[in-house]
Amino acid sequence: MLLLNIDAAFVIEKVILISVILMGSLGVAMYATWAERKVAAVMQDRLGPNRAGPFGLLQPLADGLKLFFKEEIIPDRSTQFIFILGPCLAMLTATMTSAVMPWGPDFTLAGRTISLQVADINIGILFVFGVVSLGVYGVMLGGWASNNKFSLLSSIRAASQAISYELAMGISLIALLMMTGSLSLRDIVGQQHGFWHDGYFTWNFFKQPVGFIIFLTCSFAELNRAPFDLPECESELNMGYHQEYSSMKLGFYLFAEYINMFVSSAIISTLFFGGYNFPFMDQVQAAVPSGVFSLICVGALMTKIVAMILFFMFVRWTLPRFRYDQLMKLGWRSLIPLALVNMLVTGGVILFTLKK
Amino acid sequence: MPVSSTHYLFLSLLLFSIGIMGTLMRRNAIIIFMCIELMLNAVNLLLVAFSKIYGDADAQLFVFFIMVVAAAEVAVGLAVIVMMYRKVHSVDINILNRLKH
Amino acid sequence: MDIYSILFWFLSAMAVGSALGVILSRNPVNSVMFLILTFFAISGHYILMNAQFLAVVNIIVYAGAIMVLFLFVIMLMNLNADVEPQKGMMIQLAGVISGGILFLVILMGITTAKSETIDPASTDIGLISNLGKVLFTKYVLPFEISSVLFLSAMIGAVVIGKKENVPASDKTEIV
Amino acid sequence: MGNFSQLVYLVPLFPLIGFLINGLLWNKMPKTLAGIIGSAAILASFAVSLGIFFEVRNPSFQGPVIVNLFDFIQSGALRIPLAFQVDALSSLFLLIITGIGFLIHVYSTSYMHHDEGMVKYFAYLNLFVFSMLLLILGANYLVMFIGWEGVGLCSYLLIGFWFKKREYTNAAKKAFVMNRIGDLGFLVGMLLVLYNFGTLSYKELFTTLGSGMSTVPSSTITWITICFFIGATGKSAQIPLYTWLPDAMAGPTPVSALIHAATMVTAGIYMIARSGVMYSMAPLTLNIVAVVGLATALLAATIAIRQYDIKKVLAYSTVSQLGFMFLALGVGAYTTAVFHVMTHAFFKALMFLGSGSVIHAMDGEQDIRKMGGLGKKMRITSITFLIGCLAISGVPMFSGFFSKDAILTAAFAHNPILFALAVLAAMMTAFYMFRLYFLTFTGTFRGTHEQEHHLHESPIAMTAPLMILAILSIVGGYVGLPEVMSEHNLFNEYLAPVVKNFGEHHLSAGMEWALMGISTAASLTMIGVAYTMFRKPAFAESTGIAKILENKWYVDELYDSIIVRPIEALSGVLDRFVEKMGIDGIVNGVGKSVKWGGDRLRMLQTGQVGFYIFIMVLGMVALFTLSFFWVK
Repeated sequence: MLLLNIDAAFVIEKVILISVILMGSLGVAMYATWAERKVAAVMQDRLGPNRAGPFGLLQPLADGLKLFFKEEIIPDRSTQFIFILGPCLAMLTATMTSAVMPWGPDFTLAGRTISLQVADINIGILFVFGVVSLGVYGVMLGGWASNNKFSLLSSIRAASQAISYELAMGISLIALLMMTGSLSLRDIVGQQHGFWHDGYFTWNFFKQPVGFIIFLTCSFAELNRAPFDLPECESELNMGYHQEYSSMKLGFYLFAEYINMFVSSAIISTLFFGGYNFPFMDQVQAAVPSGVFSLICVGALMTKIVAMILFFMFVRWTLPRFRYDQLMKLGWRSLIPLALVNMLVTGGVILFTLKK
Repeated sequence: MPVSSTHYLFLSLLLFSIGIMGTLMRRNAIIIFMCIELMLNAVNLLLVAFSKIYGDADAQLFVFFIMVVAAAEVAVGLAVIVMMYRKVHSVDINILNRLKH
Repeated sequence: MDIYSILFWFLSAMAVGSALGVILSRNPVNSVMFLILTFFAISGHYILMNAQFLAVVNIIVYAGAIMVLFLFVIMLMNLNADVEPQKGMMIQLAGVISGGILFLVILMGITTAKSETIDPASTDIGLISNLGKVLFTKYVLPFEISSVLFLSAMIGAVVIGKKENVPASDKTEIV
Repeated sequence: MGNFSQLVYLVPLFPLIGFLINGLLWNKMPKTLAGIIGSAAILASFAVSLGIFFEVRNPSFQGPVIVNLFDFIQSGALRIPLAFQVDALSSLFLLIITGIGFLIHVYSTSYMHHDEGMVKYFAYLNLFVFSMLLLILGANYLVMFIGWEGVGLCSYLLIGFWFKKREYTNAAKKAFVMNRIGDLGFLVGMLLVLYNFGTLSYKELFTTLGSGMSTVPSSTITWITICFFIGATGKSAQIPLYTWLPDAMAGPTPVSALIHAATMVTAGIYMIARSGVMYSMAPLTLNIVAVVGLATALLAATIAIRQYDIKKVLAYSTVSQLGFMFLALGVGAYTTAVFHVMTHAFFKALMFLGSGSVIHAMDGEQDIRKMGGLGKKMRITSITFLIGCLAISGVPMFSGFFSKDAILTAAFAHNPILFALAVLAAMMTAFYMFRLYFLTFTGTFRGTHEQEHHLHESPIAMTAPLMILAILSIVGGYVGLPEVMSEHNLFNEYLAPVVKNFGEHHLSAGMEWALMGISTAASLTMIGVAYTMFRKPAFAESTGIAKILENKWYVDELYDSIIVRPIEALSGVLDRFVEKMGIDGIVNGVGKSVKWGGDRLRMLQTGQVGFYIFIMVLGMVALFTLSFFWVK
């Protein structure tokens, strides 16, 4: 059956995949809130949420319900449309990134090769980058539309912070891309097949340690997470850009942050830690059917993602917050030069050793 | 009716004309600036369309360079506008007529 | 009516509609939003013509950087519909008419142009590897020059934007 | 003897140094020191000139020595060096210029001592001598031209030295303009030479001409010589360009002496003598030169008869004597002309310095009607002046006799009519010179009582040059004794390697003696007439021909009415109609129309950016419309 020259089965397959990824993202985000509170509690020697369900596992649901049923307050002198658009954009951009992520290897089902990637475009990483660069709109517009000084300051901070750190992020990525020679995430993951090949680690983390550190640092800034959470630092700006938000719109912002964290972790895992690859995967692939193998791979990726998320949380509850000028100095005067040097060194190494 | 070069010509002309109208109708310097970006994009669109039709990558690189120049232009242009705003507390081009004197 | 045509008409309508939104909305922030939408539509056209690289660069550069700057500036100045200056009816009409005349005149010119059908089949000229090869061989000098242009623009923006020694009472510092 | 001719560049160098020192330090230099520096510079030049003279005089001296300093112009094949030529002619002129120049300098130290511009004066004087030396020494016409122009400039500076008086500056301007007219002739002649012969060097040019190899037609040579002659009439004050010289009396008297005796006016003679080879090939030009010279001699002599200004009389006598020299040149007696230049330099310098002494004593008074009887108070001046008068009048045994007689003889040989007219001029010379002498130095004093009281003999610095010059005026002629008196004419022999007289006619000895007798008798007669007429002078209002003479034949007025007035009228018309209405109208009109248009166009510059964009869009529409609908 063809609809407008498109294979209907293809459409169905993608729709299912998108739904699963979306639900997965939301679920992970929900439980990331729980995890965060738990981690914070552990690190502060507290118990954390423990009333709703065992270990407080139902706490996110309870929070969600509470947010849904809260009264919606839209400030009188705000720009209403944009006020609503803000959290929507935040949510949209947060979820869009996952479209190009390869969640697992292809597997065959009923004679069809099914890809665990929504779209394999050959500029995958640029797409991610583009969407990330749009992420700032949610914060900016929301903050501005609130017609509140603190919100406005917060959104301007967020915007300049995002733009500043995007540069270093992009440059560090260029070094990585020089190694891989492809922008397609699928290719990048494919190159990191297994863990050990031809006498060296296959994962990019070992090839680009400096790039990884820069990318990680920039991710913190892009996510507005501690120690770079200046746009929402309570001591200076009350609640930051979502000061005027309430109910589910506030929920969207909070959710978007956790989804972003999830996606960032996924990207870092994919780019630097081999994605769904894991050691001895060839042997495993030989042993199990392709569907099971794909699930195992997805599991490996999820493990890495969870580890990254936990790392984000540890950092948040460990390090103090930067001052704004320190943040800018770090971005412009340390990270960008460092990334440039890294890029030059990488280029030199490629030119003089690897390509001979 | 298959999509042809005429369609893209028409579309980009329309976008270009809208940009022109915008520059003529508005007094806000920033909006005018945005309309100029719109016109640039209309031209870019046409270049890409012809690149597709004639299978030539040069046009796409031209678009790339236009984007570079536009970015540089915006950086300087906005800096100028911000400075003007600091001086006269307005971005109304009707007030910015000091060129006359 | 194939999918290509449908997408073409949809994106065109989106582009024109949001372009009109840019020039008609009273609120500068709305204008910015509409312009971003226009850029998305244009990027959609690029993807339609398989110019993937340009599509995403368009998003990154225009939507991700340039428009953020615009928004940033507008927020800094706290412009909104209330303070938006309006031209008189007659001038607006004159603008529309002259723009329209330009449109018609050029339209007259292009109606005689030879119409080339666009082949929906994908080509690979817009792919990044292809463009990269051309860019770093044939256009390597313009590329380097444009980087110098960027640098000078950056320095220029910094110099222009540097604060002069204004009286303390006159300072409008927001960040 | 040292090899002085190689040091010839020192000769003009010393005056140049003197000029630079005095000229650059004009406001710091004490007057006395300036005089010493100026005089010493010339004295040094004179010493070197003497060395050169004796070297050249030595029979072992071979041909002209050319000293190349550097290339002045180098353009393609054309190469004109700044070179000096040392030969008999130039070494002789060197002696005259530096010798008499030195005496005049010494004289000036005393004469100008009360003038506040004395340092400047000496600077100019040195520059004058420097230019003249350059003119003389140049090995090609270009260097000569540089000196030629330099002399013109210096004469302007010195004639207008007392520039606070308007008529003096006018006189300076007149001298300058007249000289410029002549210079144009010289310049054209020079360019003709360059065009036809491809060189300006004397040596190359005269070698080419002398070998008879040149293909240049004789008419061209005639034109060249005429052009050069026009230059000479300007510099040497011949008809029609002589009127500047009497006016040049405006300058300090030693300057007049320098101009009239040693420098400047002799330049034209020198130039024609130098180009003698070329003139010999152009008989037509020689005839013109002779006629012009004779006419000048007669005209100036008639004017001098009725002048009352002591310096004017001397000035016209100079013009007249120059006419004699040109007559000599015209009849081809080049060496005779140079001989007369030399003797004339002695006695004319003597008389000018003498008149300066008189003016000094009379406290600036120059009118001989207010003098008289000065001989008793100023013995040295009186005697020396008398010697000068005798010399110029051609009284035997004085230098002027020999040179003038040589000219008359040559003229007679050429054409007896020339001789007759020349004798007439010589008679008038004797008459007006003794008129001057008697009116000034004999009889009773006619001036004011104050002046009479003030009368005194001049200081030694002024009288010493007078005495030296007086001696020279007497003995100077014996170097060129005519062949009837001596076996060798030393002077002609000395100059023979450079200048050869053209078309010499050998007269019989008896004829020569007869001619001498005629001219001597004529001169003595006129002295007698002058004595009877001016022993007891009476100054009545002139009438008839006397009035015309007193007014110098109204030549200045004639020039004024046939040249100056029409030009002034024409330029008036041009000024009023072409300049004011035409050119100014166009220029101002352009400005006004631009301003008017700008006023209208300024309306477009509203300063409204939006409006600019609007206009731009309309322009685009127009352009597109044009390209679509008309340009197919």
